[in-house]
Amino acid sequence: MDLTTNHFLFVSAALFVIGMMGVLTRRNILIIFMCVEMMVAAVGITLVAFSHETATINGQVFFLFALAVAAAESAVGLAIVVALSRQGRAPDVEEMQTLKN
Amino acid sequence: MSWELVFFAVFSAAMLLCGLGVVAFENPVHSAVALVGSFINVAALFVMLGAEFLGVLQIIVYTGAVLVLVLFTIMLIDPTKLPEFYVGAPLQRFASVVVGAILLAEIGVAIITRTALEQIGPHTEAMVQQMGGNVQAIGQVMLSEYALAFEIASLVLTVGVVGAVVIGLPNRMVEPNTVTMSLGHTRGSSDMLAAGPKFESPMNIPAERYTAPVGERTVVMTKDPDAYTHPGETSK
Amino acid sequence: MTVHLENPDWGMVLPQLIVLALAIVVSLLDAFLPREKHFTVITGVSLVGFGAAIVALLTQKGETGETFHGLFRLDGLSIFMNLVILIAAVLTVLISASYVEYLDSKMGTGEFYTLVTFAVLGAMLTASAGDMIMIYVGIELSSVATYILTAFAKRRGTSLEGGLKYFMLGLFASAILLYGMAWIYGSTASTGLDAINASLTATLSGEDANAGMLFGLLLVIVGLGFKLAAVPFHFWTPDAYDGAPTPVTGFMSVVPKAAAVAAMVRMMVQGLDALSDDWTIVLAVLAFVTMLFGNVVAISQRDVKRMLAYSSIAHTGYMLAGLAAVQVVDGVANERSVSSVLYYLISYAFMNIGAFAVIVWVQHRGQGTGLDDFSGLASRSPLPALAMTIFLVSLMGIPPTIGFYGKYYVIVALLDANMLWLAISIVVASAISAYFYLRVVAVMYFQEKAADDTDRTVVPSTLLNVGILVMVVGVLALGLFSGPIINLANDWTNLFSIAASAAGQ
Amino acid sequence: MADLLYLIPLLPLVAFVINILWGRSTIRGNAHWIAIPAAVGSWVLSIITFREIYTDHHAISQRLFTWIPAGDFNIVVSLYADQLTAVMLLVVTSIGMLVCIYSVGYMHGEDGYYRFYSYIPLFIFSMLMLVLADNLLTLFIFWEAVGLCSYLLIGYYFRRRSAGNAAKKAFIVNRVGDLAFGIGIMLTYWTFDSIYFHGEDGILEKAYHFADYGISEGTIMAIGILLFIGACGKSAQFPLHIWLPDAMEGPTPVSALIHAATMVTAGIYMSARSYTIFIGSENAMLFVAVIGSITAFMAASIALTQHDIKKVVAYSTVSQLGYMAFALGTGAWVAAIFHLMTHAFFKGLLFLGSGSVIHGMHGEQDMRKMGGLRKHMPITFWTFLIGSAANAGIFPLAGFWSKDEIIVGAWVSDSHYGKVAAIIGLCAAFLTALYMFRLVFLVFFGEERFDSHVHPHESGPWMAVPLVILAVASIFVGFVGFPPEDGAFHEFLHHAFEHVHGHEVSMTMTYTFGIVSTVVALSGVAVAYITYMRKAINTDELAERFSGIYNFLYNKWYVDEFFMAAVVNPMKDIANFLWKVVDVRIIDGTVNGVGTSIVAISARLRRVQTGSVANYALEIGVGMVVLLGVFLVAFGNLF
Repeated sequence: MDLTTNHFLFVSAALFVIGMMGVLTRRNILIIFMCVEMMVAAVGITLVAFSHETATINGQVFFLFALAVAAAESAVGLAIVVALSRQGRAPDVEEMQTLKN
Repeated sequence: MSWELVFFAVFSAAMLLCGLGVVAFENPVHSAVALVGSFINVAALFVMLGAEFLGVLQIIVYTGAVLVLVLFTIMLIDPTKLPEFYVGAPLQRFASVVVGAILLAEIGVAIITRTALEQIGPHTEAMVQQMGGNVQAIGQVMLSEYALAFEIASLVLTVGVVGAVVIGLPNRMVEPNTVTMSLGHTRGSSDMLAAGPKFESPMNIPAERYTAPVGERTVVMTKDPDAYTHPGETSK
Repeated sequence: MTVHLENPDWGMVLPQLIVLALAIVVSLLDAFLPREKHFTVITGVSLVGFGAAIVALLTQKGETGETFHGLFRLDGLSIFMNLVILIAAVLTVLISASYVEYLDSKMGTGEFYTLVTFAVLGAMLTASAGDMIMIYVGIELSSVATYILTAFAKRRGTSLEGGLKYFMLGLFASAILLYGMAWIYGSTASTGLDAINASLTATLSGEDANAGMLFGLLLVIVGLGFKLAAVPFHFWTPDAYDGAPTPVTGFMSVVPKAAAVAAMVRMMVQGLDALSDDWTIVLAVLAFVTMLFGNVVAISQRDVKRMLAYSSIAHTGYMLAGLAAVQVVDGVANERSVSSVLYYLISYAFMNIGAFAVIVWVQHRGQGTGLDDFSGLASRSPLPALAMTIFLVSLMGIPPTIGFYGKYYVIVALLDANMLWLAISIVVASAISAYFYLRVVAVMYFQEKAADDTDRTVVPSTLLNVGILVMVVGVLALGLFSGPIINLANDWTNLFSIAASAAGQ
Repeated sequence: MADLLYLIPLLPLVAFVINILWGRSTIRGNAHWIAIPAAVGSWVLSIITFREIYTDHHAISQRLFTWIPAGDFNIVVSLYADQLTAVMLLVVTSIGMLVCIYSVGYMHGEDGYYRFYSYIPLFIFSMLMLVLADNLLTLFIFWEAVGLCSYLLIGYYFRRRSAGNAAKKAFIVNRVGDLAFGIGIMLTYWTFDSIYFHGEDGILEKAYHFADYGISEGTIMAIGILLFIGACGKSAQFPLHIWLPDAMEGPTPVSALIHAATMVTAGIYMSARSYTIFIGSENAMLFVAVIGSITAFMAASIALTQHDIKKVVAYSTVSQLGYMAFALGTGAWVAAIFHLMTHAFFKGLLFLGSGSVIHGMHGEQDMRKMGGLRKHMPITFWTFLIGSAANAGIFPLAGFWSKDEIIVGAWVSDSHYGKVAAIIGLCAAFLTALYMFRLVFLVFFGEERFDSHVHPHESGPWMAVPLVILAVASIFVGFVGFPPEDGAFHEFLHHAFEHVHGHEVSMTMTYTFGIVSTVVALSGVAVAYITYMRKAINTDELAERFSGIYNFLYNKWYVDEFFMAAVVNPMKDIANFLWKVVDVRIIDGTVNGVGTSIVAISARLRRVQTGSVANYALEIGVGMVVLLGVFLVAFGNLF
């Protein structure tokens, strides 16, 4: 059995789903950020695998940009957590339920 | 069974296990460390796929910068205020697992039935070697073909910084003698909630309003105690 | 191996450059100008900057071309989209100036406009994108700025909460979008939209799409559907709209949505038109669900701002319906479909920002956003009540307002595409929507307010009044003079000509 | 000038917008300072336009914008002014301007003064757009708009119950006509594939050569009759005239402008505008002529018995509109428009004059309580006398020329009915002179029958000046039609009716009819003099002896009662049935059921929005998974 692109794609899918389940089940905002980063990394594996398969470099460049954007987003997310803690509130998604219906 | 496959199996198993750890660990610090482990293995997979530069970057950017930032933030938070482990409803957890499984199956179907495109691009391994390696190849493409996207990515980072400043810094705009004004943003709109706020405001200020001349920049306050979530700035 | 560094055609990106310069100037002014001059100077500079960008844009009318190695495109679609976005930006500046300065915990004017300008820039770049990477980066630039704007009144708990929800779900959806794009890249070995199209056409050559392509397509629809607020990916919308400062709500109901529509058109019509048999049905189904859900749930809302949030979901449905009417056959698309969506966007910009502007006006009088705060408005201040009535009637889609023409063109496009069922459901959805729009009108005109709860003029709102007037005129006049606008929108078809001419060379 | 055509309607529109927006709050009593300059401006521009068309002999058209550019059915909004339009422009703006000026005095101090001066410019705008329209659809839209203005202005004193009822009646009766008109427009589009009047593919050309396009004469007849029924509603032709006398509930200047000079002539204008359709079908022409002559005679006979001064003038208007209609029906197109123009001036004068009388009498409208006003209000008396003489067709005033021409035109027309119509016209002319001078003698001569506390007074300059101007116009405006059949007016207007082949009228015939109608008119005056000045005939006794006829006339030929019995009551019964059984039980039940269930669904569905981010993410995930599953299975080549 040879190592094919599909192996990488499966692994990437598994990591993506694990990350997604983290987003769906955890309460801690920070953990949710981490899980989203994990999803992005999973997409990275897919991109790089396709890049390898098709012998084009665009996929790697794409992931580079995704990385940069994710870094910017994490800065914003952490700032939100800090702002919450300044108000004496926990970084808990379940507490954020005043806006509803 | 080639060595490649063995390495692949080891790296991906470690990666997935660490990923599960991120989701499963109760202590956020443990989760963060597990994420580091997961990302290192992701980087290894990148290297296996011939993307050395991205492998390095993954470690530097994520494990080096972002995760340290995350850890800092975790440390900042009062540990007594860390939230419970999982979301409350068991149904939610159950449904999440089901959704995840179905999604995995769907992706699997897509992977199996897809048509692979074999080596159609210009950046074959030989070509990349000729250019001087992966880093050179990415650099050339990124700064010529994708120059505009590169610039925009820098703008995204700028906005991220501005946003972090705006949201993270204390309220530098507010002069000490100012009265905060809120405009009756309702908490949700259900009829039950319209009667009053769901959770108590830190300072139990009754709904009241004052008017003051605008020129002196002391403004009005109104009926919504929701505005006073930040004690210390609301008193005159 | 030589590096291809071409000198880009800077003239094509002139409007975007102006907006970028504006962002830099505003942030510098914020840093170095004395605090008390912020309001006048920064607002003035923003208006001038956006105005200059509009002028620069209008000089490009009718031109086509691409630069930056095909990353940036100038065609009818980009021109119209950029126009809508810039108009929405100007209207946002008009309605938010006094709000930001005086209300809702007093936000920082300079930072606010910096973020607005960046969000506008991101949307504009998305509209002009010729590459998936550009679409991703542009839409993220616009989104990140909008997340922050939503949480801008951070001392108000609901604002932070709305921002956080929007942000977290936005990250989730971005990951999905990225995954979809990765799959499209994997199926075509390219990220450029024209190249994707060429590759798909070559691979498929009449056969059905394979699961990999469909997978990417569907994930992209999910990701962009989130940004558009299409049901069932809309969940952030009501909460974020409700929590955000009201001018931001008006802004984010138009600009990021316009960016998402542009991305959708770029991805679907330009990039994936070989798969149009598949995605027209997906979009039609989403449109159907979206318009019905939005309108039905809006009925039970007691808060006008939140009601408008649900109504904006419904309007997403109408736009998607227009997009679903594209039937690309042999490279010739149903011309009216995208034109109708473009026209709908411009009408939506005027009427929706207008409705939020009246809410802002009411908030300037020390009132809230609930239905009760609007009761008796007509007897106290007849002109804002009249303006609100006009905006709501337009949102309902009743002639002679611009909203009617928007729906009319969408329905005509659908009839052209033999999608009678969707056209009928638009009519039914509009009928349902009358219920809650008219309730606001009824409350304004026929209910009396409790005597002790009188209005107070607490802050000056000249610019806001001007903005409302402009939008009322726009809502009433642009419908009657829809001819030139629809002609401009019809130029979108020249986006195909660039690829054709490139292939011919 | 061609570029400025749009300014003519725009000025009143601007005045309307300003007055309606700021009238109540800031402008209030100064509203006329907005309206009058706008009206004067339109008038000046109309004169310039008229001059240009007069010298260049060709129509002006100005394309404004494409209204709905959707596929084959694209409507271009453009203004079109030919000779016919130019005449109408002059009439509308002149009377409109004078009424604006007059109303400053008449409406002074009324509640909702600004409202009056908003609606009047709105009406002028709509009417101008109506005459400038180059297609049937635009015409129809503004046709409705003038109807709306009329409705608003009839109901101006909305606190008075009768005013509200009259407004409703006008609206409903007009609806009947509009229904036919609407069907006519659709049939026109269906037949000619166009709604534009002019041009190669326009209605006028196609209708004239209808046989070449394979259109049957029956279709042309149907279109013509439908359009004319629409005209009947607006122009108060029998039997749809019943709303016009009731419309006198509105302020008198409104009656002068809308219900005498301009709006009611819209039907005549529209028929003249689409004249080739009528030319194409003899039966349609006959229909028009019969209706017109019946109206002319009937209204004149009713006017004899009325006591309300405004009602008399109103029936006189109906009668004169009947003249115009049978002129159309007998092919005397130019004569109809000529009479339309002269009538606008002298009937405007009569209404404004009676308004002046009513104003001077503090709101009294019953002629039996007037008398001897000649001494108290000399200007009103003299101008009113001129107007009455013009209406009666006394040589050489305006009415004489146009009315004489209509009768001659009917006499020489091809249709057999023409001679009958001419004789009916002469009879009606006699009656006209009789009732007009009955009015004059009762109001201005004889003993003073009003109460002692009423002190009649002459109106102020705001009201007097328009009266004098209109009186002068009523004397001289007829001379544009001199010599008969060949005057400057005909020379000008026949360009608008290029497909009409006129009849040679010998000079002898012209003189004969001139003399005959003068004699008829004078005898009418004489009878009135004998009866009401000399009291040689006791009217009460006469009424008693011929009580059958008298009651028939006094009750307006029982047309209202007929409608009541034949249409309204059965409709009410049916409506009651529909309401109580079909509507309440079946439809309401269904609609309410749907409504409540939607509200219930809404209340359920909103609970999806739980407020929890985790739930939202899960819901998005479920949506994604379902979407993927369904479409991968449906479209993917998996199996």
